[in-house]
Amino acid sequence: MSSNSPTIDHACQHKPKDYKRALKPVWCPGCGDYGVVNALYKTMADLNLQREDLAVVSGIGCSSRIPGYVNAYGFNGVHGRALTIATGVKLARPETTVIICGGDGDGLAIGMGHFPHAARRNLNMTYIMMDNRIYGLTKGQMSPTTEHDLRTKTSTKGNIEQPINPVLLALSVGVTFVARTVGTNIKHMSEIFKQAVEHNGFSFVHVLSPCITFRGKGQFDNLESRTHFLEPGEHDVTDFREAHEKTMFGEKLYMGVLYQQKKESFMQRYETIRNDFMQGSRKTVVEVVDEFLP
Amino acid sequence: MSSNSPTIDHACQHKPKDYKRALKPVWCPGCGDYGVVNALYKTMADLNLQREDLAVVSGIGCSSRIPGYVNAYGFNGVHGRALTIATGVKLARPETTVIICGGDGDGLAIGMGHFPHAARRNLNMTYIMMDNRIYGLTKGQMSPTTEHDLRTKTSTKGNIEQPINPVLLALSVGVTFVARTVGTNIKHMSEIFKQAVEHNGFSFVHVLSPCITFRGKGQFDNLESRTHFLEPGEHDVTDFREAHEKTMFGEKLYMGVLYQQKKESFMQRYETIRNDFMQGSRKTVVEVVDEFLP
Amino acid sequence: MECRDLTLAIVGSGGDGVVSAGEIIVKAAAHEGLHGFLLKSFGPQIRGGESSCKIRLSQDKILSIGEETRILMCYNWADYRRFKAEIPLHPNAVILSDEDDPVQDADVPVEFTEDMTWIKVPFKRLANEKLGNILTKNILSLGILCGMFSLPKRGVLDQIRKRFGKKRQEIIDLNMNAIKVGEDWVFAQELPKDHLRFAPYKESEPKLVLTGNEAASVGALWSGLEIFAGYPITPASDVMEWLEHHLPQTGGTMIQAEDEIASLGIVIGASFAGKKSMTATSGPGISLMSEMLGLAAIAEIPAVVINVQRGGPSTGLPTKTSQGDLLQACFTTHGDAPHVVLAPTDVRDCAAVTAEAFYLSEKYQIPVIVLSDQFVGQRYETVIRYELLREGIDKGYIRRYNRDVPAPEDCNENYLRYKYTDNHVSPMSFPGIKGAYYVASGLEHDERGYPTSDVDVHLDMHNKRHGKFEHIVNESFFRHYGHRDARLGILCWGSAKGPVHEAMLEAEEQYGIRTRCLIPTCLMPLDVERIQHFVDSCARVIIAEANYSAQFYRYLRTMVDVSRKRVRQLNVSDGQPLPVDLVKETIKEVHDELQ
Amino acid sequence: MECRDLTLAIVGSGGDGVVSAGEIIVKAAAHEGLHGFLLKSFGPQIRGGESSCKIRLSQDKILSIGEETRILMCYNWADYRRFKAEIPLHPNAVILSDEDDPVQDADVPVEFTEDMTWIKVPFKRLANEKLGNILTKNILSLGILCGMFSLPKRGVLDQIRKRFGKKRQEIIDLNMNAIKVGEDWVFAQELPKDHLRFAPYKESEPKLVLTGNEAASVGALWSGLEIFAGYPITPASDVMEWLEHHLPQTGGTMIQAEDEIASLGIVIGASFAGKKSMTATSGPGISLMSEMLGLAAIAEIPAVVINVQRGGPSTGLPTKTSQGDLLQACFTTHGDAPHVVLAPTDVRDCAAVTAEAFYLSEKYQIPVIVLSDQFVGQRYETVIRYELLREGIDKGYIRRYNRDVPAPEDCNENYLRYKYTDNHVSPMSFPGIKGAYYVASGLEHDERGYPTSDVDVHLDMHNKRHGKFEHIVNESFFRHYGHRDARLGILCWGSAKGPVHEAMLEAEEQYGIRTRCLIPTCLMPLDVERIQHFVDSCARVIIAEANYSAQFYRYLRTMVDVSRKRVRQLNVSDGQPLPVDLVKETIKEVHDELQ
Ligand SMILES: Cc1ncc(C[n+]2csc(CCOP(=O)(O)OP(=O)(O)O)c2C)c(N)n1
Ligand SMILES: Cc1ncc(C[n+]2csc(CCOP(=O)(O)OP(=O)(O)O)c2C)c(N)n1
Ligand code: SF4
Ligand code: SF4
Ligand SMILES: [Mg+2]
Ligand SMILES: [Mg+2]
Repeated sequence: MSSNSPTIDHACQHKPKDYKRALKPVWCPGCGDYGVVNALYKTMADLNLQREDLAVVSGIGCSSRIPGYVNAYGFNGVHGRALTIATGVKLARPETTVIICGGDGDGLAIGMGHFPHAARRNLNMTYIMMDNRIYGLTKGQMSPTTEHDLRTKTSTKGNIEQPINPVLLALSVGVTFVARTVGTNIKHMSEIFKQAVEHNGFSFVHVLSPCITFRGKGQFDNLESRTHFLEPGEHDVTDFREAHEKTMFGEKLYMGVLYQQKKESFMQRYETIRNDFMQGSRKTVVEVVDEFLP
Repeated sequence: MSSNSPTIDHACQHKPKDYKRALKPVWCPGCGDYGVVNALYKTMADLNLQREDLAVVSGIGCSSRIPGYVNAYGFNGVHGRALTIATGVKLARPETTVIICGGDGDGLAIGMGHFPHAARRNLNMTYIMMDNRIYGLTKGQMSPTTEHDLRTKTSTKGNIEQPINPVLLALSVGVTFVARTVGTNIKHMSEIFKQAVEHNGFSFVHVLSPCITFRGKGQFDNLESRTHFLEPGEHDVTDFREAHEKTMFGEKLYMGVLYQQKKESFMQRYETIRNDFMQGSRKTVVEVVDEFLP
Repeated sequence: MECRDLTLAIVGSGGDGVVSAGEIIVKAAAHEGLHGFLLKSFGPQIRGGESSCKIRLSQDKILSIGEETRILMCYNWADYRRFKAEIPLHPNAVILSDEDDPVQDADVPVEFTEDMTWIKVPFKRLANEKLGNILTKNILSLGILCGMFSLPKRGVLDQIRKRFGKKRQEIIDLNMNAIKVGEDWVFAQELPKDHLRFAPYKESEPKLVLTGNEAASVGALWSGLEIFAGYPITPASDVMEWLEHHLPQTGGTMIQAEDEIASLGIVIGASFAGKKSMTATSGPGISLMSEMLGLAAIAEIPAVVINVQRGGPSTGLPTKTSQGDLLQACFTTHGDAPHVVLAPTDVRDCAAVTAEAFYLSEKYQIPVIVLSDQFVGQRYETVIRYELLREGIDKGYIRRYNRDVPAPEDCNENYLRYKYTDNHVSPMSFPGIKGAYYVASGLEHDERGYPTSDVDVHLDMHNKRHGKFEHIVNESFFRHYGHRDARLGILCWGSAKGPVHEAMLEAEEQYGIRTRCLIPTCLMPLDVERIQHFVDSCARVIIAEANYSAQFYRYLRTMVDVSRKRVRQLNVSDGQPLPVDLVKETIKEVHDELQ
Repeated sequence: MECRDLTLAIVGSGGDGVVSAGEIIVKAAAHEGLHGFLLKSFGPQIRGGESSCKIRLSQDKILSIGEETRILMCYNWADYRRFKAEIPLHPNAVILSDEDDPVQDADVPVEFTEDMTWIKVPFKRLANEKLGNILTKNILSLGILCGMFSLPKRGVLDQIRKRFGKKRQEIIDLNMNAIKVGEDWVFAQELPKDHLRFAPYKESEPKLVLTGNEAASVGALWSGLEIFAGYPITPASDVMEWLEHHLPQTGGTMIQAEDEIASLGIVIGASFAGKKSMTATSGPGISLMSEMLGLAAIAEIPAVVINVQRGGPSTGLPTKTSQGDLLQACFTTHGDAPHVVLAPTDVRDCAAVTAEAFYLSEKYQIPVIVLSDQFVGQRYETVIRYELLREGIDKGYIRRYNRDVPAPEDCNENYLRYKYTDNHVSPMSFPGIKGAYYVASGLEHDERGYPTSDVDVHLDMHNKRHGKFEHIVNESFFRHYGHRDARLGILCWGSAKGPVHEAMLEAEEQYGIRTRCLIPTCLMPLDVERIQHFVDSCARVIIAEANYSAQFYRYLRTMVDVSRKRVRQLNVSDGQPLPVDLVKETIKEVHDELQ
């Protein structure tokens, strides 16, 4: 019951376009989020996910509009609470593939409090953070990942706070699958998304997804020279120390899976416990009521 | 103006008891929190803090009762929001020494969302987390630091979540002073508290403070064999990588200052920016209004 | 003197075992088929501070804790001082206190009347000397109570056996012996002939003993609860702690969330996924859930939220009761978001009303707040086993509902999640159902669920969401007591029922005043017509509740025409349940004014 | 035909420069001393979607945007279709549309009447051919407007100079030239003799042009704001963005918090430390602040919270206006927590009422919510410079207050932070003051601030906190309009004032109906007597507001006796301001019923 391995129905092989909903995105032309949603369609088709067993959950922000563009179940919740809603969906239907999408503001400002707990639980779901280092939807205020010294609408003399490193944070709170990719590379993205969805446990993918309107053209171009796409075999994903090294200290900005750990998921554990509680059979309400007889 | 170095008035040397308020603690006999508050009195006296420039801020929990027992300004706020209130106090009066106290539940469950942002800002204040790995005040439910598999009132078959490592979390979000100490060692605690308060920026002290009532006698006794008190010179506190090593991988549980970084505090930066905005003199409201003339 | 109905208080410090003594008595009574009622109260210390129990035992149905205490068992006068305001003594009270409590007789904080009896008992000495174990003090006290007042001794012995059943035989024997030591001490005393005694009674079927929080949890299980998410908070944590094992035992899942926002987020997510879901909290938690509640309202997602009210504002008085969150329950979230508010009136009702919450929530796809409180949520009450759920079923107000799902032929690209329908409810799809995919959202949306800012659609959707109220009102229930033709009416809500009903009975018995009372279980939406009719057909109306700002009175006025002249407001806010005497005297006053 | 008062709408897509054209016109008019009013509206696209401006220019005071549009300048019919419901046309409207908009004439989404004039203008062609730059299209349109309708051309030229002042001379020249090209095109046309023109006027002192959000920020600065904390949210972010530089310029500190809970936490902390502090948000943010608000109430800490209301529930309609958060503002937090709710009625009032919020908050040590909305918060209005703050000062309703601090002789161990006093306000110490240390807390506390669960102290403290209301009511203000002796009364609140007042004037002019109107600035606590008196002295009362569930009507009824029969509810909720015509026709209807 708890197996989250995507339902595969070989009789019917979906194509990327099968996951596309006929609704015009509100995004600006050139927004990085188009790439992310396209990569998602591809991942879904690659895994041939059945749409009745797929739910995309988000908060509020430009990036959080994604569920609206996926032809499956979706929840465009309130700002910062996507992980809580997704947790509910997964607890209720462990057979559903749950993908959470949202922005840096949504996930790391107002939603920060939920991320470490999603990690600790290790429910089998995938969190894709579309990081444009700005609040897009509200038109250009600094976000928790905005670079130090950068000028934005709310830091006109430069941001005096230090940005969060989302990947480092994910490692430190025990996420069992941590990866980074970039919104301009659909192939890489969809490959990483695929591994993330296939991971048994909570997976986190950090996507650098540019905001053309409030961060200008080529937002991440200056990072390109530092970017390094990890080759298969180049990095031992089970090495926690090495994952830290690659995240914190390198001159290089590594793209790919940085860390992966095998661990029972929340539902697997809970089911063991539930069986233990039930001791063979479900109690009826009458049995429960009779416990109140003195 | 922004210097947070404690106000010292040599004319009048305070003693620990001067910081003690005549109010009987509600704590259980044997609670670790007695030690923490006593260590705090000692630190305050060592630094001869002037009580008018001292504010102790907390949320809700057994540990959060501390402000009530300190004879200075205090704020016993709502559950999980101590850091936000403390931020306001410090912004308003940079000359005040601000000490935040609270529990693992207060700080890492409901209050989790505020900790990384306090770190990013690097306001000059000290956060003392009294970690008993349980919700004390509400009588024994599991907390975000409760050990895996441990049985509590809300995990009667064992906790299925992974605990947070508060020190690792602090490092990963950029706290500029990170230390660990233990509630049974008043001398060590007060020494660490002193360095934390003297640090220019946001300092975090993780205190293992036992809950005798819901975690039993000698809660941390089993850790004793692993505990290692860092000697002066033994550890380079400026080495971020080494701080991680000592936090994550060691067989040993290190006590002492694990990391310290020199960095301008929020108020120092903000004052530069404010001066830049003012360009020599404060604008009057009339000047501001006249900007609306077309 | 024999009484069919006795009030009793036990007061002491942490180690005295006050609470377990109290629980044993009530369960013993229930075991013999008697009615019981128990309130606990604690001082500020986390553990080991002063504690007290108020108990009522009766051969008839109990409505409230009863005003004055007939029997006070006090281990320590210093502790009693703290509770004095909460434990007023009857003019004929019998007081048992420890013979060597250091307080001087003159300093005992009791205003003795002639008719009171004060007996000094060697609690400690008996425990130490006769039993060699100070911890037996509370058990031997039970022996004293049984011996002196004819309390249900068989039941007490039985409870002791159950309680210590898993321990060594010596411990059971020690405690059994303690009862005997207590009794023997009583037999050695010379008691006045007509001294207070519980009247003889015939044993009957054992009754259930449970709290309102437990009853609410049972109601939820009965309705088919599958997912519970919660965050600890006094006085609501009991619900989560009870469900922690009972929910998986019955096949469901309970999760402790990181805060209350997450609790409700999880509930909404699970309900979106088609499972019946619930959370429970108290005032501060409800305040944090305000935004999420609006999300459930606009996305039309069922969700049940129990608020076990405590004293406010803010952290306030976490262990005291209050009815101070009514207006919040109705209006906490922004922007004209409709949701339902129900309130149970007693322990049994906690089960029935929680079940009703699920029924309405699932049927109308709307979030429901259940306004319980510390008084009803944490007190122990006896309930007839058959009545816990069954009675409500007979009366039609306990029902189950399984959500409407789209018909198979509607499960395609044209599925309209928010289709306009006659009763404003649209069949709701969820993950697992093929074809009827949609996106739930907090943005305004059209019938398909697509975001829109079209002004007309917005208005239509407001109409759809609020249109459900009309139908819910038609399904809503009232409790009513008293005489149909009485000119003096009382309106109250929630846990105020007990004290009000008792006061009505007393006023009739004592002063011959006939009254009637109407209590809506469903506070929002309100059956305005029914209440208007009640108000119009009374000469005067008392509106009674336990809060500071007369919230029910004000809330009623938003829709019901209740002119200030016709009404007597009775609202008390001191962390205590509404006092029966106060209600009774108010009835008398208003009645006299009417003459 | 000459008009002293003109309404105008511009509609187009992202690149069309619709909004800057609109702003230039209004500022130009203000520059010449005219009155102006501007509303913007956008489609759902984040950037580059359809946008529109509604503008009103007048030689007299403007109360509202005006119902029907006299002049429509439409770059693109497809865009207009989206806004059609928001931009109804006057029967005599003049319509300027692009000559090569691909829409077939028959498909143009306008119900043409005989008296409308439709002129096709070669906007794009002129820009490309005469100016070689399509970006000049909006500026040359201004030339056309000036040439055709005698709009304030001098002002427009001046605004262009200012706007492009920092760019190269060529750019300034290009745009100046664009005006000329537009005008020349007009002069080449043959216009009917009596075609629509703005009546000649005498230039006067320039007026300020600002939004309600800016005015509120000015009011805060004037009151001595030192700390602002906020989290971005439409339509309130402007306040934070404006203060980001203006607050440090005047010596204060602005911080962007991680969420709304933190925003209010910071405000409360800063205010505890003795500084005037504020935050601003919209519905979802207020919902999240609910718990913190209760903390400020029980700890008696001043705090000002601006709510720029938008359409709900939940995320709802983030860019549309609403008055849907009134009941929330009054009742959002649990447990009988008293706080103040004020509402500004127009842009200038945003300054005055925000200042009043600080006055009351600091004087009574109580949190204050200012209920602004998107309609008043984001519209541009002209304000006479002298009147922005000054006028209120003359009338006594703009005041500053510096918190009461304990006298030096009270700054010692016996300092009572929550001392009972006659007006229930106790001198408040803060860090920096020697001797008068105390702990602020969300727990119930005694006069010293020590936690307590004593039932009597709890009641006394309730009385203390709520007792302030009596004094605040005595300081509260009303706006009133119309004829003292009119039998038909109108009650409304906040931004409904503009449409209501305009409708009153029109109803009098058109139908000769005399009315009067009362608007409380202070909604909680409410001066019940004054409103009761108003209601009692009218034959009928209309209660008008822009929300779905008649929140003001219901709120008034909680305390004021307003029988349903005497009242006509007028509440509209479609994301738009209250329509003037609807109010006017309601006045007529109710008036006719009265005959
Ligand atoms: C409670 C609440 N606060 C604030 C907002 C306003 N808001 C909407 S989206 C957003 C931030 C968007 O930034 P991000 O999450 O990074 O998404 P992006 O638009 O950049 O993709 C904010 C502050 C809201 N909708 N709800
Ligand atoms: C909003 C809110 N939710 C829940 C509570 C109940 N509550 C009070 S303290 C506490 C947790 C205490 O644990 P911790 O912070 O670890 O402190 P400790 O008592 O262990 O020192 C909780 C859940 C509350 N007061 N407010
Ligand atoms: S504002 Fe930025 S993030 Fe939002 S849609 Fe436009 S480009 Fe994308
Ligand atoms: S419950 Fe635990 S943490 Fe709380 S006072 Fe008692 S020992 Fe200390
Ligand atoms: Mg972003
Ligand atoms: Mg703890």
